[in-house]
Amino acid sequence: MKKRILSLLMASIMVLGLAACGGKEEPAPEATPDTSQEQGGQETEAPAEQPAAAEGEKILYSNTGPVEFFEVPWWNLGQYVHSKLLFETLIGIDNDMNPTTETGMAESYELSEDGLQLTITLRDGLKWHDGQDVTLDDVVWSIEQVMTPGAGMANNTLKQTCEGIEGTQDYLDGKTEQPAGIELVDDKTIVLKFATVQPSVMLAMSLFPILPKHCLEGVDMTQIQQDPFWQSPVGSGPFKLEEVKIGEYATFAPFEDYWDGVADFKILLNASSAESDDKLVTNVKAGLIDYAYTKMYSDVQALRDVEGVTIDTVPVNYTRWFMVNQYPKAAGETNPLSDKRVRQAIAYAIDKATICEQIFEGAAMPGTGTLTPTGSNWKVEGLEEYAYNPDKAKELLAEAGWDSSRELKLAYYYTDQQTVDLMAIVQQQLAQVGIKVNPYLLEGDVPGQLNTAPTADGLAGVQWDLAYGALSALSPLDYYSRFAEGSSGTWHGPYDETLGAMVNEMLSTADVEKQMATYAKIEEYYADEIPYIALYYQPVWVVTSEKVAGNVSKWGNPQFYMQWDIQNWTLK
Amino acid sequence: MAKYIGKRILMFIPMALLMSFLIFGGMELTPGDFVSNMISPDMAANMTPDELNVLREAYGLNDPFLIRYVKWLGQIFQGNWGYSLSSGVPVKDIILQRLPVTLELALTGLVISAILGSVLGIVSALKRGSLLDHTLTLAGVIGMSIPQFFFGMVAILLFALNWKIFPVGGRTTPDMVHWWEHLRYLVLPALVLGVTQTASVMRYSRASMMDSMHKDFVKAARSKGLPEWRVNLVHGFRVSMTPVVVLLALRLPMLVSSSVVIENVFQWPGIGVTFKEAVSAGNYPLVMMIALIIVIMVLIISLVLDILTRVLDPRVRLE
Amino acid sequence: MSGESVISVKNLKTYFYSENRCNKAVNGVSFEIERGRTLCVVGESGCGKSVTASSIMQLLPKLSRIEEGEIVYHSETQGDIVLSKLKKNGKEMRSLRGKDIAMIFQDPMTALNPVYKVGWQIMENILQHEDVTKEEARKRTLDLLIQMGIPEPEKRIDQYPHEYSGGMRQRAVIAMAMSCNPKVLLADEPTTALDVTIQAQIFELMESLKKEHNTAILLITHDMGVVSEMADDVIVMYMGNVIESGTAREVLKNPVHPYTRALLASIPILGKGKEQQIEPIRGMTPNPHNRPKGCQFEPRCDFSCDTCRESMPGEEILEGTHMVRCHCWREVPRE
Amino acid sequence: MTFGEKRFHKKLDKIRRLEEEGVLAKKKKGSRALSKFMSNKMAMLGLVIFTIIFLACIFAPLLTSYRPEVVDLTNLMKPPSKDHIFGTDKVGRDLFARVLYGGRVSILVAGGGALGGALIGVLVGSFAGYRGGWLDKITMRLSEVFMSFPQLILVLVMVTIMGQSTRNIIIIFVITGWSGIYRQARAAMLSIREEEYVQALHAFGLNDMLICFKHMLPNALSPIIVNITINIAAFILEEASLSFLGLGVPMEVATWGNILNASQDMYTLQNAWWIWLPVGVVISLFVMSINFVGDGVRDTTDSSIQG
Repeated sequence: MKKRILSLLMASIMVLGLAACGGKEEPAPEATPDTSQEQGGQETEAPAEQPAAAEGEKILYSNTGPVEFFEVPWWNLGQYVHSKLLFETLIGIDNDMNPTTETGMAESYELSEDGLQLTITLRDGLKWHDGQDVTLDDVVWSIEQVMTPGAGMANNTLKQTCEGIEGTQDYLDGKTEQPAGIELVDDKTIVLKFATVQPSVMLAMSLFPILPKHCLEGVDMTQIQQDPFWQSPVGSGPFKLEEVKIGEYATFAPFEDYWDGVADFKILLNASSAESDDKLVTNVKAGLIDYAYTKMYSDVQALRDVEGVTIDTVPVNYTRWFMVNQYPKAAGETNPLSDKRVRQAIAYAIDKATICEQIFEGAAMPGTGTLTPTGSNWKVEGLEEYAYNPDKAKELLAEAGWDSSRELKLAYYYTDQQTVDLMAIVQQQLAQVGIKVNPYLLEGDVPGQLNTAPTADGLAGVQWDLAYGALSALSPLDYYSRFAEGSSGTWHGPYDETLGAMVNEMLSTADVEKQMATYAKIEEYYADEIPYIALYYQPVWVVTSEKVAGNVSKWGNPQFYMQWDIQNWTLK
Repeated sequence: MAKYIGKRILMFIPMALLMSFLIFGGMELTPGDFVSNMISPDMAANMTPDELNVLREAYGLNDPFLIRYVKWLGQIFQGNWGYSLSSGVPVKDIILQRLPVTLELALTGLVISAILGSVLGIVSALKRGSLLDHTLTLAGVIGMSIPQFFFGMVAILLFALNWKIFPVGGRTTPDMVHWWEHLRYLVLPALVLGVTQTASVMRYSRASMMDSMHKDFVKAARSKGLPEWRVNLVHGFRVSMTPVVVLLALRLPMLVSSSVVIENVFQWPGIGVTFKEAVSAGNYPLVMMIALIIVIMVLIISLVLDILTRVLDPRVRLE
Repeated sequence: MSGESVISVKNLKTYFYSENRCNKAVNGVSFEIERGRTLCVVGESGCGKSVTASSIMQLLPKLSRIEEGEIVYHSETQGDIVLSKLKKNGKEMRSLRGKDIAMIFQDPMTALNPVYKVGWQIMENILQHEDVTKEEARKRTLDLLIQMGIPEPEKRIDQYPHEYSGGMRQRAVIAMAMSCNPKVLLADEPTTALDVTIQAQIFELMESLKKEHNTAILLITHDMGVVSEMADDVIVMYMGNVIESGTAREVLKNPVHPYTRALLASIPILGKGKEQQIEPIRGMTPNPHNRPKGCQFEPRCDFSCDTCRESMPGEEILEGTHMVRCHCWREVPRE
Repeated sequence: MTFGEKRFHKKLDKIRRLEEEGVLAKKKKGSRALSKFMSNKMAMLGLVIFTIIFLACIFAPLLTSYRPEVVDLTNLMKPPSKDHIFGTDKVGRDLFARVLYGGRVSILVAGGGALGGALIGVLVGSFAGYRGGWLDKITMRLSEVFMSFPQLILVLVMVTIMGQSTRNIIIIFVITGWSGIYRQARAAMLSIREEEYVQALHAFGLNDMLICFKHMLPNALSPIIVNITINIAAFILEEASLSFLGLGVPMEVATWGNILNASQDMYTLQNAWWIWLPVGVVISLFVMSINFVGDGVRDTTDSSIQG
């Protein structure tokens, strides 16, 4: 019998040892992980597990490689690394999201005083990777594709701007060969005339990658993503596709005819989704990633102390918020959430500062009254911050006659662990001020459940009371454009005349100064009314290894095209 | 024997059909569809429902369930396995590219668990009651009790990150010239998959080995003066092999299931991961074909193993 | 006991240790097996007759061992070999098994390996002990099958055990045993599983082999009819001891020990009609783990006295080789 | 004489000496199966561990004053200390409470699934096995369909159909788990049907249902119990893998799978061992104990394997 117990001990020690020493080997740090902690011995020398590059040939590793296809770059304007390598935008864009002529196809551009006419002159010598010349035909063809209705794979701002060109409707009805508003002055210059003022015309045109007409001509826009072209696309960017194994990796070679310098290294992208790459940490530690960006703060925690890895925080227009459904659920009943005091109480009841402090260790900025992220020059300072103040919340609720037995349904659709933890925190903090909230995961047709329009007799189309979501805005205008008259975005509350009027006024001019002035007025009104409650503004983090560090001092928003001129990087 | 195989293969068809209908019905009942999954909710925040409908129309998601099923079935018989809704790549290409990768992992796991399991089973059966026997049995039970993905992640942590013996994941890198270079990537996932299966094969082969050791013909063999290894292996094990092979046939579907988890942990570009993505994305042509292929693959391999048991055991052969 | 002895067993004690208990299966047994003669070992099941045979061949299960006593094999070529001292599965012991000493088992259904051809299993024995070519071995196997009276040997040699009938399968087992002309054949109840007509053929076959090859046969049975027909010498065993032994005529004609007499009395004799009196032996064999102190048969013996309860009777020679182990055999009334 | 042989002989000498002193004779004998199970130390150990964990989960409120879902932002990721025995997770919840309350859900899901599956499996299996005919053929084909289909993939499709909730997971486990026990029950029934005493019951004119369930089933019980234990163990592990794939019980409900899943990233694995090690050990111990109990039950009935 003694033997059986002996063997029990031996076997379990063997297996548990295997499982435990993984954790034990790194000395467990004190509670708050931000104190420096001494890293396990093996990792000190450079990550040895570098797949052997051919002798002498330098390779830059990154992620967002194609999982099933190369995504049409008109949808997420530059979110994938390969979009930024393969394609080039009509007008260049710098790291502050302003148009520039240092990059992009346009040698020069000029917007008329009234913002209705845009003249663009292309650089000469622009070539496609397959050797063909880039011509204005490609530009016109690309604009025409984005205009077509049902072009599912086109970003909304880009689509609205192109649809704003004169004669669009006639062209779509087949009356004209080409929209009247597009005029070819000579083989290098094009003039775009707009029927109505497009507020973010410059932003749209500087995030508008041009596609090769000769490869994609005649494709049905609704099925464009299914075209074989997207298995190995041809572009005019600084790198061209060398070899691709869909779902595993894709390698890019420098494009020798590129007008702005030729790189002396190749690039390898591991296949991963652009939204969240759960293998990022493992691959960085194994030396399989030299450049990548992440929105997950857990990745940052894991990588902060890895030898030779630098992490840069990049403020972006990304706001996580609670959408509030103000429509009544049953006939004859008014929805308490339509009373702004209840919304304000909710804002006061959530301890946004501690959440950002504890969960994100100060990397996320607590939400204020308005949607614009702190740090953006469009944000108006000094407005109501809605800092954590449970007593004020209780006061407001009492004033509004809030019935504490009522249970609010809080919908969320992110499935990462951080979201679930956040829901638990919010549920508990709201409970402390007497608001019962039941968070549940949205499944199946999520867009449908989030944005159903109210029924004819004014009842709520959506089931939830609060919905945790986010808006990654191209430009700050996008935050408030949804409140404009008849805009397709507002379904969660009745149209607000004062707010709607201000927004329309802002959108009616392309002059940035005028837009910012109206924007400030909107912010003031919004801070009091808070139809949607801003929870926190989340930056994006760029992770770079020793090989790449120092090439770029200031990063643009990596989710869009930016001025990183990767072809001129020098790898260590 | 040929008649028997013929009968079994004929039996596949109704089962495969029943299976495909079950899954097609299942996909149909899933709330939401491909289009709603394709567009991320953040993006859809400012899209009108009718824009979504235009897309649904384009993908043919609006025609009734039965018509889509018949249309899909019709395509299959013409050899056109349909196109993945998301990437437009023919489903046949995706499967032909990804299935061998999963088979490579699953079959290596099967071989490891079969060989390791039977050898350890024989050793612990012969040394019944010894310290080795108890340790092996316990290690077997412990091996069966640890969740696979947990085992896999610890394996990555130890062998790939801390001791740098094996790569962290993935299967091929561009600088691979010969086919065998990627085997280094196969070791860890196959080992993790194999070890968890080995435990049950070992327990089963130990029981069936002990059972055959009690039989008279083993005593008769020993009475012929044969050396101990010949008595145990040629006579003892040879007879106990048949039930072990039957067990392997039964455990095969389990192996495919666990390879879905292992592929997820080790970034192994197999059909399991693709299937999971396709199911949650509602990409029904891809889901249908992968499910069908997996079922047919499992049926074929269990038929092969079934025939193997007949070859192994003459008593059954005449039936 | 006129022939020349092949195997002599002296005071053999074999104990079993399964389930952490010690069971004295064979508790001091001595006898001789002689060339050309059949020694019958008879007794109820559990008296240790099979254990004795296994001890000779060293085929005992793992949790058992030969405690005391000696088994000596008088080989014509290598002189006397003490079998009980040899390493259980050692090279020397294995060279004797199947070549000099062969064994056949009770149930023909399980004695042959179901997954190999019968011919192959017989050839395995030949190839193990003699370096002959495969064809040689196959030819000898064919001769053996013919010698055993198995019809169509060409077809039969390549068939599997489940394609043989019970009787034929036992013939195949005997063929396997006799394949190397063993000096001694240990047969552990070879015919119990067969029906009577087949039994007669098997015994006739064993007789002819004995005549032809002068093989010594140790025949284990619990059927006194078989003893009267086949035996040259007899030993009667009860609870691990030999309680009476001698030539067949001495023991059968003049049984002395009450147990032997009771065994002989409990056989229905052909032709004696329905009313013949058969008295079964009262009681049951005692549990091997708690044995009675004195003579093991005492609880069931009608003539037992105090000394039987006290001490184990010693061996007494009556006349010639007729031995009995009983205190009060004299009180047993002779017919 | 090698070391092994010396030890072997020493052991036998000891037993012989004890036997001769009559010490061993005195042991009394309870019911054979029960004593066999008791003598199997591993099975007893398994039973003890199983009961400890099971009772700890049931009486969780007595063992810990913490609630599993209470968030406490002041101490996140604290290693085990005297007031937090298993430490706290990323959001400050007490892990010891989560493991206990999580155990309730996991055991409920796995146990419910296995027992539900067993119920259906035994009912259908025994009746089909006993009655035979077309009923037997259909159920056999159906079970073959379920058996030949990789379980996890079937579960994947059904979870996306029915959505993720504890009740759905149990239903799914029942639907995918019944075929194993169905075959076991059917095989047992087929062999028992040939027994003489069943023919005798026919002769007495008892109706089929009575014979099948009252008389035949008890004999087939032990292989079924063994199969149930295997299923419970398998479902606990499957619940963990499902939550790893993000399809298990919804995240906010504390279950063993969800707790383990929370430590999926390398940072936790390397630095916050107390988040995954205790729950990993508890899961393994629980599953191991069930397997041991299953072995113990199987050994008591399977006569061929002696002590």
